[in-house]
Amino acid sequence: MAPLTMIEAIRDALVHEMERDERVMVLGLDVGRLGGVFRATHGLLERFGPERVVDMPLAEGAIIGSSLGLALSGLVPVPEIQFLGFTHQAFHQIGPQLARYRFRSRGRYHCQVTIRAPFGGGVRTPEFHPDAIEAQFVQTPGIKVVCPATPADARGLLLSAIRDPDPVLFIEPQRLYRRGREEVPEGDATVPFGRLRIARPGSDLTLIAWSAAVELCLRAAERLEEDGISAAVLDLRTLVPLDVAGLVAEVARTGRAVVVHEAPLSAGFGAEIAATLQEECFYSLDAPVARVAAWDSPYPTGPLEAWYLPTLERVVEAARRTAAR
Amino acid sequence: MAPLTMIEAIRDALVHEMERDERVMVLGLDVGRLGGVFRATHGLLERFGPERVVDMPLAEGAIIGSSLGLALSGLVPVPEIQFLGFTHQAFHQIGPQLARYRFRSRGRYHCQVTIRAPFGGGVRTPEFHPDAIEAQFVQTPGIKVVCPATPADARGLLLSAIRDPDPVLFIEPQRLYRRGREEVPEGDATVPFGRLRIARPGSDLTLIAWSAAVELCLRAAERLEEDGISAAVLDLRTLVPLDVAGLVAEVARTGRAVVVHEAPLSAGFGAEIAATLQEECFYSLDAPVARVAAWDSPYPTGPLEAWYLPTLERVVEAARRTAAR
Amino acid sequence: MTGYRILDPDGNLLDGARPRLGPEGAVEGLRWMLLSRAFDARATAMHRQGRFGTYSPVRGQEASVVGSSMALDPTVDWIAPSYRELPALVRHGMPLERVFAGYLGRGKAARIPDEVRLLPNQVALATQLQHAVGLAWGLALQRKPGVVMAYCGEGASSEGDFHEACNLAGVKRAPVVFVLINNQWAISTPRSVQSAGELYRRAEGYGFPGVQVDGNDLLAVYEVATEAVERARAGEGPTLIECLTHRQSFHNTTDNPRLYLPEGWLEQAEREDPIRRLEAYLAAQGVWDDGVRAAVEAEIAEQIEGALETALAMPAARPEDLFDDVYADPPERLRRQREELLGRAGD
Amino acid sequence: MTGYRILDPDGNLLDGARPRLGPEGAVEGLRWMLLSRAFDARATAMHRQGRFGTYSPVRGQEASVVGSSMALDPTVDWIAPSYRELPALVRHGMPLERVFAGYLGRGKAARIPDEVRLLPNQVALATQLQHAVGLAWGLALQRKPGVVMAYCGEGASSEGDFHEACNLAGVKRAPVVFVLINNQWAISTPRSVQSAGELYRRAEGYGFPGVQVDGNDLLAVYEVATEAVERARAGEGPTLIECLTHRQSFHNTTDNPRLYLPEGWLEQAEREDPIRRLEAYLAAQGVWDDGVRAAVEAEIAEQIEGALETALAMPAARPEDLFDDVYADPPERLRRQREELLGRAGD
Ligand SMILES: Cc1ncc(C[n+]2csc(CCOP(=O)(O)OP(=O)(O)O)c2C)c(N)n1
Ligand SMILES: Cc1ncc(C[n+]2csc(CCOP(=O)(O)OP(=O)(O)O)c2C)c(N)n1
Ligand SMILES: [Mg+2]
Ligand SMILES: [Mg+2]
Repeated sequence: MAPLTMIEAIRDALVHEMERDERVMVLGLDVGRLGGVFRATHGLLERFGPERVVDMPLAEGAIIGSSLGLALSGLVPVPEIQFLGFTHQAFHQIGPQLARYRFRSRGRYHCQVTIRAPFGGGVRTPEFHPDAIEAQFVQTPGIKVVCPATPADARGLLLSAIRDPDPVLFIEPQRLYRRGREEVPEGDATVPFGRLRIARPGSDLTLIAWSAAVELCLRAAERLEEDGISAAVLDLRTLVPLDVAGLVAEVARTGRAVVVHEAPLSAGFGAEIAATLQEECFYSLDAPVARVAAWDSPYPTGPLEAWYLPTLERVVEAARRTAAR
Repeated sequence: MAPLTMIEAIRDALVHEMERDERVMVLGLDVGRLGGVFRATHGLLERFGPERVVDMPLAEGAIIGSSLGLALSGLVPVPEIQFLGFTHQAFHQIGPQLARYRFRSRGRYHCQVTIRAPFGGGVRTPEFHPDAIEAQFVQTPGIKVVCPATPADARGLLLSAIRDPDPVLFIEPQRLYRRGREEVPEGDATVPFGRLRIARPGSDLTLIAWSAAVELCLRAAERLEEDGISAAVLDLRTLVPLDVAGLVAEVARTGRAVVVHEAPLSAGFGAEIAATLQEECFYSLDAPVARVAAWDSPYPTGPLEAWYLPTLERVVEAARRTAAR
Repeated sequence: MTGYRILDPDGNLLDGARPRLGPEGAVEGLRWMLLSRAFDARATAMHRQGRFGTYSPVRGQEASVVGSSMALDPTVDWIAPSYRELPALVRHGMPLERVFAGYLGRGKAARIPDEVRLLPNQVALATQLQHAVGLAWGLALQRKPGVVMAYCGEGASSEGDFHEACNLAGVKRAPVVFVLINNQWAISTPRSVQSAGELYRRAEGYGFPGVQVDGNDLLAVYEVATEAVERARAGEGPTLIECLTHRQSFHNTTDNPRLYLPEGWLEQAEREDPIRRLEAYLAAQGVWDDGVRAAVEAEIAEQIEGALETALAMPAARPEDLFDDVYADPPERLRRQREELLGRAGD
Repeated sequence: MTGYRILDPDGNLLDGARPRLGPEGAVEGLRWMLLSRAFDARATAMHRQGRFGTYSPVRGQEASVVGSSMALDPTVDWIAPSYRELPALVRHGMPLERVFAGYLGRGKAARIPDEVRLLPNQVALATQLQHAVGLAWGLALQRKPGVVMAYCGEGASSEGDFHEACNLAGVKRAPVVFVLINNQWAISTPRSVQSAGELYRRAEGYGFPGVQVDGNDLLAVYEVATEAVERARAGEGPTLIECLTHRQSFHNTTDNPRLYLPEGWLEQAEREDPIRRLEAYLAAQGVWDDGVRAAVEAEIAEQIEGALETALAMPAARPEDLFDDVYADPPERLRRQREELLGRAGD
């Protein structure tokens, strides 16, 4: 395959699954004629017709709630929520319904549903569009949370998500949609859940991230190399399931870790990483696990986001501090 | 004042504030004639009339969304959501609206709104009624999260909440509503936010909890005393603002801590506590901060909850393990 | 305001009315209604003894629940219940012993059998309407037969989910029938607080028919529901049926209606009792009398006690139940938690 | 289907129509409409230069926005906007330079002045309707004068919040006017996908009147809105007004309607242009001609450029803005974060 951007890789995964399994359908706002506000579903309507590529009335609760019902009927819906921030409108249909339906029905039913949603900052979108609320979904057992950082992972993880018999929240970093191209494995090359990716090896310190923050950490690692600090970068890929064993193995080796995320600090998923690491490899840690995150304020609009999001400087500084302890 | 149960203390706080400030009103499902499903608002309708004690149509989004508007009009609404699990139906009106309205309006508006909601397990309620989802609200900057564990704190913190110019989520442990009575300070005796309470002093180890889990920790501390382990019990009282300084001072003293909560482990607020402690007093910790929580599965119904919630045994065992490291 | 009616409150056929449900069907319906009432009594007693979880009696609204569900063919149609539709579930194929097992907290024993086209009871009000629409639309997309009947109360109809579900159903012409059981109360909240409008008229705004029916009249409910199911089956889309009825009992076993019911309300409601009304009608038709009643009641009592006994012999909930139906392929962390608990639970 | 109308598309008074808005008022309305269109053009140009945030033009729907808001008294009434009502905000008292400041990302400079009864623009569709109802109800409870006008699109009307807000407004007879601007599109999604029903008819189900009006006819919108405001002011409760109009431009500056607009749709929409229609009417009334138009347009251009210049001179956003309006009394942790950033930002 020619090198693909992330958005192309996502589209390719959707096409591949819709060809492979006629139960797969996509639905959401503007996914049909327009092909999605980011073109993730471009061309799908023409290819698969309006019964499998469905423009929905403007109601996130109905998009998710009806996806649950569509799954019960035997279909495999892949709903798109236009931006992750608008999953709030459907929150009551995600954590307490979609995620729990297998449990509530004592295994009689399951919901093979993959919710796709773009999120993340750095592209000056209006309010709610960048909100990084992934941690809220980790607190709702029954759903998996998947967050690719590269085109290849986006395709491979999306195949896994659509084939997973349980609901998956698949969140896509809008900033990286068209950032670069890479060779993407073709065909049925799934990427399994629960196995982190070593985005860059390193021996002094471990930077831990997911989604767009992985790229930030890679840049930070380069900068740190100039200082003579060898920083590994881990891409978690999936928050649920979390690759605890992989994390522990990597961090035990370096004894130092920094977690980086775009969500506000307090109760962000970075807290879970730090808590887990200090539980699981307390005696190998030479320094506290540091967290670099957005501040505990709402995502701002306009130029303020440059001060709000974790910056290269903040990551590098936290890493230096951690390496020096 | 005669000793009060927690539900009486809450009612007393509501009456006190409604007497003191005629802008204060309560609204929600069944808060009027019935006086609330737990009787928290019993007698208020008769005393303050149907304009200040309002039975609402069955729509949590409207209860919260209209409270926001009522606040803009100059009133001080104290909406009740019948059970915390049903805040999910209003999630889009809480984090992204109520909590952010000051920020969005650049300080032109603020929302003096206190959302009261019972939650927590141990009383065999139906689905959603016990769900402990407090951590999800810590990720929505702009709102405070308050969780009393005693009648006196319930009254004092509720006074502070209602008087706070910003929105407060005030969550009440249904299991403790009528568990016992205690002397409750009268009048304007507010309890400030952001100051933890030392529920029991101790020197070997610190148990950290909030809401109903405080009582569990107190029982665990008694049991531990029999083993010769002196366990302090901290009651956080408020998750936002978090008393970081108080936590650090206490845990630095013992060097060992166990956090206990009723929410599932992953990304629960216990993660924030563990992460903060290892950041702020890494070199005073003699053992990892342990977490005792519900499992990463949905809250079950019926007899299963006895196996789901943290038990005395699990807390004691985690404390023993932590003390022995 | 009573809605569409076939029988008057004393069980007399209205002038010119020709019931679609014959005497045999009406007797069957009456039997389900009596079973429902007997179950209410048994469940309430079990709760009082601390042996049963929270229970919401059907009392008063049996004609609405039974009459609507009798319009369904359990071999192809589906029910998306709320939590107050017991006889509909049993008629649709849910074994009575499994219903008991659920209230007894017997875990997996309460599972809906694979061949029964029934969604689990729903506590989060109105959420099930969205699922019902998705299911109905999905059946239609796959050219599978089947109509979905979704229940909710008049309280639940104030939730946003009601609107979103009805609106989508209209757009997709989904084969779904919304049965809104307006029993005048949402816990302590009266109908008048729920809405200033007529509930059935909301359907117009979604582009499909809305009907108000006397929910204490089994024959009327059956007829209206049957027409709605036929429309849905013919691809003509959804219907909203508002059943006007009364909750003659507490909201659930933790509620005390004396705190809020107006003087005389209950007596008034009981005067419109759907069972009394149908019995009078069937007696006039010559197919019902005290003897038949006694025989049917004895049979029902036996059925209920038998089912309860079976349920009591079913395996209890086990700690594994906390983990086994969370995911098909659970995260490693959850597996470890399971081991931790089972180690402990095995102690 | 055009809704209530006073002027035909060519600006002729319909037989027997007696507009409530006199020529002077209509000229004022036209001026706001022209200002709106000029702002659209300026904002779009600024966005293309990378100097402006995302902007949603009003083009095509000016009569709906201006006509409805002219029914309000800014000294007592309130507006709860969505994001496509620019001329209403400015007429209501929001200084044009502050509007510019907002799109320029100038932070605090864009704050709504304390004396202007206006809620901030709302991006989360339909959520503002709930706030509007609470505000209106709260005003009434305090016996304060004032009517709240809340705007939303036909897309937003599919959200659960629309239902919950309308229903509560009906129950509380709140002094609120819902202006549903049906411009036929929600981004790329056509009106037909939103609902199978007529949107204005939903009001019946909530117990208050719903009106459909030709949203390209300033005189008709003004009349319908004025009646609704009068009803609300008199304590008679809410009204839902559906304005049938067209979005003649892109959804916002990131959208490309050529990807989805059907052939000829835009041309058809432009034929119904509300400005052209009103100009024709006012010309026939003898109060408008090319000369007046040129003068008004020059004045507007000056006003816009002046406001833009003022806005450009306003203080830029500062890192403090991230912290200062989160809480009145920020948590210690947030204070420390502020210090951390300001230490850094000061570097
Ligand atoms: C979303 C949600 N909010 C609140 C509740 C609590 N609750 C349970 S039943 C009930 C009243 C429901 O009334 P109605 O819909 O009329 O049904 P009925 O009980 O009369 O059958 C309430 C408020 C709930 N279960 N779900
Ligand atoms: C809750 C929510 N969901 C999705 C969006 C994304 N979005 C922004 S505008 C829009 C279309 C709105 O259409 P309509 O309500 O008709 O208003 P119009 O843009 O036509 O004025 C959408 C889907 C949003 N802002 N809020
Ligand atoms: Mg009811
Ligand atoms: Mg529109």
